[in-house]
Amino acid sequence: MNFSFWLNDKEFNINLEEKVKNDILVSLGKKKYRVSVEFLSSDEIILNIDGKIHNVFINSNSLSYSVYVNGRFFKVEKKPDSQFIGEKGAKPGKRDIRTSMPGRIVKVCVQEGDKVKGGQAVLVLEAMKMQNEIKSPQSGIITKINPEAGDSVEAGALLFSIE
Amino acid sequence: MNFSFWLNDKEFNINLEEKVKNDILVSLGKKKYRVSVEFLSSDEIILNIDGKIHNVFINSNSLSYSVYVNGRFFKVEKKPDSQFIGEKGAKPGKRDIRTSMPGRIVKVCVQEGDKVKGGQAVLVLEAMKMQNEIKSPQSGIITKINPEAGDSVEAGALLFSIE
Amino acid sequence: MAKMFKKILIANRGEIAVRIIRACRELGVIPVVVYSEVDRKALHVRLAEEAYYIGEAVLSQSYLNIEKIIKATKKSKAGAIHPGYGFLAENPELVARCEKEGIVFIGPPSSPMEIMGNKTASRVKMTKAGVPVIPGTLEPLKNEKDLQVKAEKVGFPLLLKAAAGGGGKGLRLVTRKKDLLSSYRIARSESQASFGDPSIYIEKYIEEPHHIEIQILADNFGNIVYLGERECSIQRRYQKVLEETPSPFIDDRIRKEMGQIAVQAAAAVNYRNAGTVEFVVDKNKNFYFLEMNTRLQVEHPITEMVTGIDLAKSQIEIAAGFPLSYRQEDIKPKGFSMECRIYAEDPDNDFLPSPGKIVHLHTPAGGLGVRDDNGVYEGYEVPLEYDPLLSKLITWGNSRTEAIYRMLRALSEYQVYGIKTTIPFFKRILLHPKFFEGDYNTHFISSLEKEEDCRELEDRNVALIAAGIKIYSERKTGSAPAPKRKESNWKFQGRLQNFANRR
Amino acid sequence: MAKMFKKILIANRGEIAVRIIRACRELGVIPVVVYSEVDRKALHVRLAEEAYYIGEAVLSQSYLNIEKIIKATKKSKAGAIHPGYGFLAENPELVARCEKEGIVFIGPPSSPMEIMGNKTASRVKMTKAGVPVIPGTLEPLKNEKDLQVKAEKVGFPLLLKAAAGGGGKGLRLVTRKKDLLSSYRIARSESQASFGDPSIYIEKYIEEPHHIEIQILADNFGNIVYLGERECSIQRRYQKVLEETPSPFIDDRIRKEMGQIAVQAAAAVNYRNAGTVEFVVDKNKNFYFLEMNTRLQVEHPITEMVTGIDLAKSQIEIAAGFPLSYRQEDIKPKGFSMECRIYAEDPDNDFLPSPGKIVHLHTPAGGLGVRDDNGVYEGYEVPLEYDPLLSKLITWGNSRTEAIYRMLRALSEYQVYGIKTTIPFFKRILLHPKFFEGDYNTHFISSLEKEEDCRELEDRNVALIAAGIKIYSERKTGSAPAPKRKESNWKFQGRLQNFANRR
Repeated sequence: MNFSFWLNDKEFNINLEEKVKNDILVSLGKKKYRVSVEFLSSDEIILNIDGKIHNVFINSNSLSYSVYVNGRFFKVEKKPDSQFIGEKGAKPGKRDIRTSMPGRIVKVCVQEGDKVKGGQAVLVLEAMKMQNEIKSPQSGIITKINPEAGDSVEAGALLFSIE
Repeated sequence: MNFSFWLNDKEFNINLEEKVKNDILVSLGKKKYRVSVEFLSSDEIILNIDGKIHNVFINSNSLSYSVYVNGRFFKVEKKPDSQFIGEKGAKPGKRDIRTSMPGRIVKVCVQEGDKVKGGQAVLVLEAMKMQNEIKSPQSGIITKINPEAGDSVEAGALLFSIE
Repeated sequence: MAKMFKKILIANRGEIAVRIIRACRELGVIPVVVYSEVDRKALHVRLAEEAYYIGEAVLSQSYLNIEKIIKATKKSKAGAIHPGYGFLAENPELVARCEKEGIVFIGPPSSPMEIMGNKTASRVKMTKAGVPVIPGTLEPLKNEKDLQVKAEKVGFPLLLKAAAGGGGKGLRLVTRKKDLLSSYRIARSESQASFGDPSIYIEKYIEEPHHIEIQILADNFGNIVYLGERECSIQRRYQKVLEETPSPFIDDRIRKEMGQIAVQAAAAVNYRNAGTVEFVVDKNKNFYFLEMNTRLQVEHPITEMVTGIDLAKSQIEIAAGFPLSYRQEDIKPKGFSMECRIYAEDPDNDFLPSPGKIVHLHTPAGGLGVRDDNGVYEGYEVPLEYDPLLSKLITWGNSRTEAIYRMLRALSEYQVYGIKTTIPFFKRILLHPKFFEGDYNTHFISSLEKEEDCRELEDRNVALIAAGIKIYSERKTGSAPAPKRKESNWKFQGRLQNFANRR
Repeated sequence: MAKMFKKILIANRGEIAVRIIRACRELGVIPVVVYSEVDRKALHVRLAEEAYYIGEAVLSQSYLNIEKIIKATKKSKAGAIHPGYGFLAENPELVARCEKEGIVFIGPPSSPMEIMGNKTASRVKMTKAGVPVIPGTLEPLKNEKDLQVKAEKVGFPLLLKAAAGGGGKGLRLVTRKKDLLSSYRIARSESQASFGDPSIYIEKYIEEPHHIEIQILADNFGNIVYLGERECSIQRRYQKVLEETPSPFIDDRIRKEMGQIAVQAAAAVNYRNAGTVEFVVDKNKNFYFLEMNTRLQVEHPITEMVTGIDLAKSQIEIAAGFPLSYRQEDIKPKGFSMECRIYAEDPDNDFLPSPGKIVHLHTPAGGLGVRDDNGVYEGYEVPLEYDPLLSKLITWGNSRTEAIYRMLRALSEYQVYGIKTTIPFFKRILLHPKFFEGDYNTHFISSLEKEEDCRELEDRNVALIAAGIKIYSERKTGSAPAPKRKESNWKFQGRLQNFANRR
């Protein structure tokens, strides 16, 4: 079977061929691997790749796989563009920045209409007793800032939009 | 709500009344307990009984609950007679002894028709590299011995019957 | 007469509450804990003998609420309160309340706690007691003339600091005399703008500073001992990250001197119980009193590992009225120990907090010389509301090199899946040549560059193969995606990652 | 010249394979493991860097199969084999094969292994080397006259033992001279019936015996050191259950004497690498050579805890050609350590094996002086096919009392749900007044009565309340019974319990 994945905007093609049960020949790009597979649960896999052991934790949603390998995290995308979850009908170049963590907005550093650079702090969010600057992912104009200082925000809430 | 359980052939009546969510007033015999409940999973519960913490693991089948409390194991029966799983139409006094572990029969110590005492070794079963004497639970006559020395037996297999 | 407590109430949570539960059990004392709404399933609750609910997650409603703590203590009939660190550990009000209620507070009396809690008062007291403090002015500068005179006395480089200040506001480093006046004026106006008070004082600037602290124990019979030092210079944003003992920077002569000065400092305030005297040490090994922490430290385990003395148990024994069972000459530290603080933070994304569910946990506390003081378990949901310290991983070795390699082994085995942790960050520190040679000061982490990791490419390929295996097995068995319960957490993680990638 | 290995193949499984993986990683060596069919998901596989499948669970097809081990070693390009304990650890054939293939065997050469593996040969060799052996006849008795003469020489009480024997068959304890002849005749006929050989020899009967062993290390340069003793008298059916060091029975003079004799024994056979000389010690502290174990012992960690020397790492360093980095006078054991062997056995039902799935696991290796060398994880299915050792729980203390209380704390925290373990059994040992005072010998466990446990009634009520809560919550939410996957295991356990109750 053939599949395509994207990781950091790069496409990878993978082919799997099961030799005997749980013993799979994998081609990734030009390289071939002999992989023996043990599922500990639906999420937890021991992979023996050419004799080398890897403890992998993997979980999927409709867009991507979240994979932990040897303590390192990777996000493997099912589609090339799933990295940016734009609003419906979003114009190209427009981005909505959402919070991944619930927390409290300590400070709003810029105003709607301001021009910001990539990496410039837009908001300060407090979570786990620490203050975190939420920075703009790109240069542009802030078209919307949703919360005010003092607001509590839920995970997934829109923080600001930039164009 | 009222329930009855059996433990070591003794009946216990228990009454539960939920005061607020997860905070339950329990009557067991003449004693009353204030119980706060946290389910970690469907099997794993933290019980706070009158301020005292108990980590409980509990699982049920149709006949009983298997409960681990502070590292100790209890079998709480739903019916008074479920302790003895007799064969269908078993005569009173007749018992079928089954193995709880798969293993290998090393030795058969008695023959069919032999009179044995309670506690007398009937078979020797090897499991986990250790030999275990399987003893008769009561005095009586061995009416049947199923496996022979050298046989491998599965968990649940009939070992012998005594009457 | 000394008598061990029957019950102790632990007014804390997380790994330190677990640590104290263990100390209690080893002394035959019943450990009682309190917990907030979000801590109903916390490990300290699961391991306690008794547990009392004290309210909402908001600190003022639970762990910082003195009345609720006192109430729970009385209800449980505990004879003493152990405050752990943080929260109420250095709050003289709780100590006073305990004294009034006839409850033993496991820590110092309120008077030394108050003195040491006040920066100016402690500086004055220590100066009087012959303890060296950082040279500078104790009072704000009167005027520009006063500035010139005092600056000349302290010498350059020096720091101008806002008396009302903090957080770097109104702070100026002056390296040359000719910059003094202009820097002073800027500092004043900044201080005025930030704190409404233009007062400035002078402190000597310590070049290439080390943070080194001395552990002391003091009983109720006038016996005070020091238990060696802890090198705490590996810091990020003034937070300790990794501690070790002995310090690779100081020698036995300085070690002994610092120990004796620390005992002197404790004696000067009639200190009792466990305490830590913090020093800043300059590049010429001159040391100056910084502050005294009047409680058990997060990093206490490394001292335990080399001395064999259980500090948490010692605290309880002292509070129960037992004298120290050893004298200074009996304390002979052996070997080398270090501690890594494992936080729920993403080291690859500016240490963004990473709360959430731990879906898989493997801890490495087997083999010789590895200890894992954690406060979590597989399936536990790390709450957003509290400090993100998950665990303290501690190793001991016959040599510093052995302790480092053992730490690397333990870190390589430590698996926390579902959330991000600082585990990968420590590998970068430990393998850095400067750290390995013991040649570092408090500037170390800020100068640490992210190095390329040769295993990253290999792991990336494994991740792709795993994704292939996953989709293949789903197609083959026609199995549905993973259960809802877990997915929600993973979605959360996915979002977090999305978010982090953008920054 | 000494050079560390790049890779080591570990020819074992379970906790000892995990122990050696850790030693490898701390030395920068790549750990390679092998696994059988039922060990596909074993912890030693998960923690290894490389793993090779070698066949069915049957030992002859996997862990005892020398050809397969050699083949995997060559395939992985490992430079050495570590055999662990058990399996091939004391098999001279593997050593010879390694020598032939140019693979380093991490253990002694084949010659000392062969000598020590033979009961008669080792007795003769030791006697010549001036090592005391249990008095008796080395050859079978010729006739009844020979019996009288030799018995007189050895003295009463004595044991008559079948030369071909084992398992108590043909064994007779003779306490008085007048029983000698009749006992001899019975022993002969029993021996004939059991082994087809009536030969009998005499051994002095040791009253109130202690099993005490000495750890030694020998490098390739003629340096041999001893690392103190281990008291192993807590045994059940000749299996060690709990070990401690130092022994509460012997004093420093005997300790030193035994150490020196152990070194003498090792030197006499040109021993190399780690080894253990086992002695039986009588009530008057006379000690006699019993046997030498030519490998790492299960109980090696307690020696590591008091000496600070990593024995698994030392084994590898010696095998790689490094000289010992310390001399006898550098080895100064500190404190007290003990080990409890946690087995998957039901102590309340005659130690019936208890394989199955571990549905919940909490290990207690936090706090000072606690170490848990286990080979399992939550969700792991303990296989039926192998030794039921799950974990070795080790504590260290400044005093023996501290080590005991620490062990009790650790045991109280150790939770293994889903299968039965020997954890509750240890509480009975540790709290027994005789054990607490250190006054015990190898008869201790057989004389141990099951004591009433005051907590049992309380826990029973908790179990009933839990059942009530469970059914209540199911009724309320209308939730289905627990998932199939888990239930099957619980059903299995239910049957096991049923079965156990009947015995």
